Amino acid sequence: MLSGIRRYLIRKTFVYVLTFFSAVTIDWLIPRLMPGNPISIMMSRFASLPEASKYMYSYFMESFGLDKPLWVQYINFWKAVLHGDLGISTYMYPKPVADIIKDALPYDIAILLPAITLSWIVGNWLGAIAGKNKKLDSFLMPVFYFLTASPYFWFAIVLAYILGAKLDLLPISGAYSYGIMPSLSLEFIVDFLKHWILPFLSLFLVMLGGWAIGMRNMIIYEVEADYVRYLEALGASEKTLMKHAFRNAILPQVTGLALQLGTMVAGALTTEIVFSYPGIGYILMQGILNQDYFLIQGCFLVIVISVLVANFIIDLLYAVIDPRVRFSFTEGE
Amino acid sequence: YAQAEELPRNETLYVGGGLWSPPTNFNPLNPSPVTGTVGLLYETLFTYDPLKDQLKPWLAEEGKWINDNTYEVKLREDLKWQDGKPLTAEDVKFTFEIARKHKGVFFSNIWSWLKEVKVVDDRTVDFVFSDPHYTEWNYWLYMIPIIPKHIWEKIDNPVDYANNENPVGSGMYKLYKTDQMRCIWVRNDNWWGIKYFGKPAPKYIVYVIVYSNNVALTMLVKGDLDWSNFFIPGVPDVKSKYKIVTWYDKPPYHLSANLALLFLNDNKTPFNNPDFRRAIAYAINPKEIAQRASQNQVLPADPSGLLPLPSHQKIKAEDLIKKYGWSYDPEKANEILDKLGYKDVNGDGFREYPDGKPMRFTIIVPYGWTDWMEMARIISDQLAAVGIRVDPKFPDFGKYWDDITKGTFDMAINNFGSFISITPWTFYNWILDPNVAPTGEPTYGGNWGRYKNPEVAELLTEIARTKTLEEAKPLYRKLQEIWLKEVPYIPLIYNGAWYEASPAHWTNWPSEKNPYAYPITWHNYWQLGGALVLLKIKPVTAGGGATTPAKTTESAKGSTTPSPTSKDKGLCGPAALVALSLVPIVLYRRRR
Amino acid sequence: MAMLTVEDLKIYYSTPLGHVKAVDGVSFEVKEGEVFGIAGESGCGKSTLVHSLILRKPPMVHMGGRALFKGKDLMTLSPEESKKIRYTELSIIPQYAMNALNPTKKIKDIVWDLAKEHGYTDREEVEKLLRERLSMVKLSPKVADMYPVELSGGMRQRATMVVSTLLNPDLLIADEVTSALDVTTQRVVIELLHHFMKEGIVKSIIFVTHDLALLDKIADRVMILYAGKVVEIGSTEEVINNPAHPYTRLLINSLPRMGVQYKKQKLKGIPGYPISLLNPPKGCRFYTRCPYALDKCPSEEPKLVKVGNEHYAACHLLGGESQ
Amino acid sequence: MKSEKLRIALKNRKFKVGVAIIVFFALFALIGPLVTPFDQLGYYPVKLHKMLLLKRSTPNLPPMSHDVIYAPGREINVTHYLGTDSFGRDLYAQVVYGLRNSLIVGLIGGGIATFVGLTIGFLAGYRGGWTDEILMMITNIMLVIPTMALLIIIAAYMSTRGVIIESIIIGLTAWPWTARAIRAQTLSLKNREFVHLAKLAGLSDLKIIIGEILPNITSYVFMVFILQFGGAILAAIGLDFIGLGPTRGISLGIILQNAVLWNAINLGYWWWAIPPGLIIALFITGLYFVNIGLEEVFNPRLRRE
Amino acid sequence: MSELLKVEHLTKIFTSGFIGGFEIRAVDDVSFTIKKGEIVSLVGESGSGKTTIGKLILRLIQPTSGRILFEGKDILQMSKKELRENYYRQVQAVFQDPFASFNPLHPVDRAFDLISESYLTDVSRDERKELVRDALRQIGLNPDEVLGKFPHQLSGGQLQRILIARALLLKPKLLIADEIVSMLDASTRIDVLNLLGDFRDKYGTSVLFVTHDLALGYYISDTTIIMYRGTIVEMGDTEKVFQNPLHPYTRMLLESVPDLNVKWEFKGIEPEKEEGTVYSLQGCRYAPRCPRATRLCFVRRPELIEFEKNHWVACHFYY
Ligand SMILES: Nc1ncnc2c1ncn2[C@@H]1O[C@H](COP(=O)(O)OP(=O)(O)OP(=O)(O)O)[C@@H](O)[C@H]1O
Ligand SMILES: Nc1ncnc2c1ncn2[C@@H]1O[C@H](COP(=O)(O)OP(=O)(O)OP(=O)(O)O)[C@@H](O)[C@H]1O
Ligand SMILES: [Mg+2]
Ligand SMILES: [Mg+2]
Repeated sequence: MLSGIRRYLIRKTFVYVLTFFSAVTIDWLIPRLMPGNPISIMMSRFASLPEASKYMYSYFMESFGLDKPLWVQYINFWKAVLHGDLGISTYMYPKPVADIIKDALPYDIAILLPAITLSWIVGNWLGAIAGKNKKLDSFLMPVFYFLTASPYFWFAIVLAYILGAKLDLLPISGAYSYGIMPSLSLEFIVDFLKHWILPFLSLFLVMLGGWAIGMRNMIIYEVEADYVRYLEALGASEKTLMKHAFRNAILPQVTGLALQLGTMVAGALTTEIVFSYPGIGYILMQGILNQDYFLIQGCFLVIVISVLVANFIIDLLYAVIDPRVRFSFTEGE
Repeated sequence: YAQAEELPRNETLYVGGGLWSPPTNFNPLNPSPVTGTVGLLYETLFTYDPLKDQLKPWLAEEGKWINDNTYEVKLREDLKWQDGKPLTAEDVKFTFEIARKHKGVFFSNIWSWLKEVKVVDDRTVDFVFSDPHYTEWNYWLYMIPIIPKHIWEKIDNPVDYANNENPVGSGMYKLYKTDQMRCIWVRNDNWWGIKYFGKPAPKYIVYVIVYSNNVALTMLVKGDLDWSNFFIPGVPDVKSKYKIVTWYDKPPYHLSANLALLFLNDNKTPFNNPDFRRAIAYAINPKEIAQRASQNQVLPADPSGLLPLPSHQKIKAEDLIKKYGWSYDPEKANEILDKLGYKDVNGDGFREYPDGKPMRFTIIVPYGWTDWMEMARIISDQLAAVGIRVDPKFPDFGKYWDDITKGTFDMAINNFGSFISITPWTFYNWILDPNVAPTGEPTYGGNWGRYKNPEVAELLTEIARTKTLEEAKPLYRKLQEIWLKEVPYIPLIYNGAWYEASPAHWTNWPSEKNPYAYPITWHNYWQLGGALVLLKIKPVTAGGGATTPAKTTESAKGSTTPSPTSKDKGLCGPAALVALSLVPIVLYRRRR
Repeated sequence: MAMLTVEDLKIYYSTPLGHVKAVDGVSFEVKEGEVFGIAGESGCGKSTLVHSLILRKPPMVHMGGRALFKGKDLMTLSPEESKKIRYTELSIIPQYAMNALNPTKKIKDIVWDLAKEHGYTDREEVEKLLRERLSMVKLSPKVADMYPVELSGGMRQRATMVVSTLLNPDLLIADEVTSALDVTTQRVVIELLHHFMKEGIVKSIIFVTHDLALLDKIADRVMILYAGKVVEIGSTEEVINNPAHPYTRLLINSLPRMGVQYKKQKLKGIPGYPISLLNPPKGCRFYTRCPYALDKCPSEEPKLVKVGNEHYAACHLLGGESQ
Repeated sequence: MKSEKLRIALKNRKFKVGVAIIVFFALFALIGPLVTPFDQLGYYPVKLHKMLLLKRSTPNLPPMSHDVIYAPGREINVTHYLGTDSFGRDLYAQVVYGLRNSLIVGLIGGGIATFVGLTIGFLAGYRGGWTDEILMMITNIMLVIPTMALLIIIAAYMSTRGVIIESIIIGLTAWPWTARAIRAQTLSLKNREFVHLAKLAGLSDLKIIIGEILPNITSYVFMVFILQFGGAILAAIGLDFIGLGPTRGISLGIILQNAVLWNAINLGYWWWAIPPGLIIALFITGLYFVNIGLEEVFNPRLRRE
Repeated sequence: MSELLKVEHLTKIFTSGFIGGFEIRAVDDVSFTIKKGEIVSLVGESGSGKTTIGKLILRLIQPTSGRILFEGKDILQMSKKELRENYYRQVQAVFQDPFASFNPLHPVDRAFDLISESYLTDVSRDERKELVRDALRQIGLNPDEVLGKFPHQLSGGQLQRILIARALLLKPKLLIADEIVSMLDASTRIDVLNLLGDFRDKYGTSVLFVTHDLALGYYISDTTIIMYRGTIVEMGDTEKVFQNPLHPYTRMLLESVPDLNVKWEFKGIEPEKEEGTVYSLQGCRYAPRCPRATRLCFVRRPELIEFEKNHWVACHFYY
């Protein structure tokens, strides 16, 4: 049995490593295949005398190693990455990409982690309710659909308008008041939470719709499954039936969660822009617009790694919560 | 459980508009560090006041040419760094020397005409030139920040040094804290300048990062933002309601900051024909552009393109403009074009080349720069009215920049190097610098259309070497004459020095009526006036001790939402729409 | 003594096209201590009949008749009462026994969830019982701690049977538990059922199948259904050896048995196909396939007549109006 | 058989509601532009000796306002059903044309995603073996790469983008889901006995695919297409909003982007910011309704009515 | 009678996944022959590899090793084209699930259309139609009742007959009939079996009749092969195998048949054995379940020996 799990892990690990390398390579290559170069764009931001710009251009091309052939750059890239060096940003020159990400990432985590997990939990819960209660279903389902059908940022705009601008209940910009110093004090935490609510809510609600619908459909399938019929025939109560059905219905949702992480990180981008929330999204966006190879690479590396890690964790988790995975790899077939 | 540190509102100034990404770079040798690095933290020898067109001593007490090749700067007494060490002539010398060694320093090209920097005594430095560019030198005098030798001499590569941990400058503010959303400066109470200039009023300056100007507007009207250098659409609409201060109370509301021009590719037929260019100039109506695209927050440009600020106005030759200039006159444009043989032969409403081939151009503007996009569309319309077909195109900035720098465009709008400076020479040098790479290779001047005229080249070098304005004036006249006759590019509008201030917490803002400073906080503009504003504004509530953190803007809350329509109407509209849209869903529910 | 008495039970399916009369006036008795077999072709209403005793969900509707189980009419029982009876007194082994256990729950948890519903409070006790029963069917008691996916098909089948009978139900319904199995597994299932009876774990069994030969092995009495109606009912011996109804006869004759070889003796099936239950004809439902059909068969419905000791059949050939 | 499904479908309320919404907006996009004199950017085109001049109305008019446009020699009375933006451009025209473009993006992008996904899923499922392993590896890589970000990169470096280009890149990054789903379907189908029998009947692989397998997944493909359709529209809206939308023409995302850039919300011009998003949300809700409706038709287990 | 099909040392190993996968020996070193005009029944419990053998013979899957000779020709060497144009003309199949054997989207006619398009190219369209109707009548169906209908409108028995009629149209030399009656009702089952027999009698078609129901195998076949977990444990003339079963497994099987003539005595429940390891067992695969198993049985795989004429068994007991 143990060897089964080990085999499963080896297989998964191999796939992950391969995926990682390919994904990162693609992300490395694509910006470089595009016209233009980061140093040129860097120059556009320097209001200086033409003479001075010329000097700087050649200096930076050399110092960023962009004058070398592509394959050398590629090798250097991996060498650096394996040393934990993500290079220096051209857009936010001379800040190391690693630092940029380190500073921005906590905000993404603060918004995305709760939004994803809570929307997943609440969505599944609501979906299960809708799935078993036909009356509620006919009322809830359109709402879920409307939620998933809304573009993230539009929803954010509407929320900002109603709750932020019109009713003036919540601040609509930044991660905390511009005048407060981050600290572990009650005031700051309250202030932080106030700023956090709107971006969180807009992501949360839109994501929630999707999960709820997925769960609803899964539940409807599951309550028709043989084992539920059996339980029912043996006089189990509605509650027990739902308990069993829910447990099995949630499994595909777990996989869905892992697979959808990448998409959701991107979805956060527009929301961050609407609320000037200082996450990685806006920075990545700027990096792309400024052809900041190093920043793009770094952000991608982080996103890919976190998606892969999350996937891996979920895979492991899956093997734990779904005995089918565990044993299908021990017995054969 | 700790007490949160909240900056006292009445001692804190909230500023925005010059910071677009988390503050990371405080290296003054770098061409684009965080705004305030030069001006608040590091200081220049001189400052420049564009309103009065004066070079004012700052770190320097005075500076003068002691002979044709040597400029001597005398530093003020008791200059000191923020760490208490004295600021001496050695530091000045060091600052310049560093640029000699490191080509990445933004002023390193000076060394192509500077020979050496000599320390005469602690307070005196001599700059010895091999080829003195007198005019250009004036520019550098207020652009080059002086850095402390005792710190920077230990740094290996001063070009990519971020300098974001306790940077030591000489300025009136110290770097206090940075995070993802702002950069906070704290007053340097030991500033050497207090005895010369007084003490700046705000204890803290919070320079905020706001990604979108709608947020800036909200903050401004709520009183959360005191000083904004954002271009904020709609400011005229809400200005009176919220008592927002702008420079002028009437259009254009703002001072001018730079010039947006229509660049023509002077290498391409038919743009290589000055008459053709002139026809285009006649066909374009900058007034309409200013009104439509920029909501009248800017001024239309006159043919000379010289900014409505003293340094430019001083050399402006009105008579030449009258004589050779142009104004919106489509008839005239038609006349010229007809004469040149560009006629509409096939009757499609657009002119063809004399040989009958269809004539069609594009005008490029970066995508997402909505006011410029609108400008491009208006130009396209205006040119269509005289039968020239121009399709507006909106590539992304990267591509736009690639086309512009490589000269592979027909028409483009740009303004990058046309900023106000002590001398119109920077402007002319930027836009007419003949020393450009051939089409297809990037150039980083501003002569995007590759306009070439040997006479201009000569004039530019000569002007750079003139010692006084009087000496330069005839040369400028000649330049203007060429400009007006040849029409290399067409001035469109004077982009504004966007400035909106809230009187909720700070007063005595500069304005047309109280024009004590040029109120811009963008990078490199602190020396032009931003720093002065800090010295002059006053808190509304003079709370000396200010131990109680003033809760933010209780007063401003309530009915602070900017809305021209009445409150309930504003809410009812969307509510009605949402309700309407829910009808099918509700109906659908009913039927089951 | 009758454990279950079904009287004129009518169970229909309501479909957009009308009522499917899957069980149309069926009466029978299941006595305590007997295995009662129900046989018939696919689609004749066997499953409908037995499932209606347990749970009626749309589109299944009860259109008449009673089903008295230990004196209580299963058709009019409130959902709560019905729930209480199920499992403790009336239990079922489903056709899909191999997949009847939730794959992601341990068997002991499934059992506990069920037992809890029926008023059991001592988990230890229930688990102990489970392990005992597992060993009784020659499974390792450790199976209780396993997930169904860990078990082979045959083991799962046994486990389900153990779960179904854990609370000693009086009446056990086994609906086609053997039809998907190969002969060896089939044999094991029969052995198990026999064992349950012998040990007194269950008092009576209703065994539903389309395999008459199998009924022969286990059932005490059999009932043959055809198109929603009873065609013959009686003790197994009699029905198999002495079938009264033409359908039963033809059916038995069509069964291959050891020693019969194609080369030597050709068996024959029943020609034609069963009728649709949507609009069944008025008369005998087998009439279309019956080689002995009489004139009145299409129009007159035959009544059940006694043809032997406790042996009844519904056919005009057997005459008699008497019930 | 088919007509039977159609009958069931027409009895399904979700399907009907969804179709009604879709048809409504599709007609709106088709016919809507005919009833407005404004062009797609909301300008009023005026002909002046054979040349087009683009005229604007008063900025920031609320919905259903009347205005006068001054053209050389005449005055034109116009009505702005959805008001005007801060440039005096008609919003109704922008919205209808934008919707039209969004639908085009959905159709093409969704179409490409479905097609690529179909091909890859199909190949992987049908060929099996190494083809399957490799194709699935690629698919999984595509799933892990944040495609939205990839999309941004590609979009950002296209010099100019039209609606078509935008749809193509969206389509080319959105297929992995489809591929996985189709592969699963194909796998289960290819081991069906009728496929074996077709082989035994001497049919070539291609004929089997076209004649036996494909028809069995058309309904499924159609549902996938509907989802991809909606997905493509949403992806495009997102791209538009961050400024990577079509550089020519209009789209609902661009209207929204403009609304945000020009402070429509703060200044109370809700008619600029709310309708485009609402239309999108409703339209896609309609799509989802059709999808769930169809699923219920093809899969009685899901039925709820 | 001459040999039609010869299977030699056929092995099929299924592996799952390409990294860290596992193996199943579904068919393990199986050899047998089918003579012309002979009905061979392949009997075994679920999962014993019966279907796999059928599919291997049909080349729907590739064997891991071994040879399959059809009229002396190795079918594994045949090209796709050869298979299509030649082999499948002579070898046809009917499968277990009649509903899955029809494409639900097409009327049942398609089953005929496909083969007549490929193989009856020299016959005119009208003649083809007549041939089809003929074939249907032969198997006792009314062509007007079934032609043009969709599969779901017909019963399993009807569909299975149509499939046989389809095979009939080609008059193949070998018909693989994989559990063709297990999903049918008792009342129709025997008719379908009879059809197979008639078929052979009329056209001399050999049939590989796959089943787990011994009574059916006995009823129809001339030769019987008993399989257990991918290996043949006993084979030979049906009469001999059934009257004198040698292998303990065969005996067990026979005992399990619910025959109307025989009364069962209930012997108590046998323990369920862990079967996960069976495929990797060195010795006899039946050993864990075998009441007579000795140590040798676990160590060495018994070979198939001819116990009497035309009666083979693989059991150490008979060495
Ligand atoms: N949900 C349903 N809706 C409509 N008709 C149904 C439904 N379930 C079963 N039927 C019909 O009711 C009749 C009896 O079905 P039932 O399942 O009881 O037969 P059965 O004898 O158990 O057959 P099998 O041996 O195939 O299990 C059949 O004709 C069937 O088509
Ligand atoms: N495509 C496949 N991939 C992996 N394993 C397979 C595959 N097909 C069959 N097997 C395995 O091979 C073994 C033999 O299967 P096969 O279908 O030949 O058995 P069978 O005797 O026909 O059983 P049944 O009576 O259930 O049809 C089984 O263990 C099965 O799980
Ligand atoms: Mg049944
Ligand atoms: Mg099989």
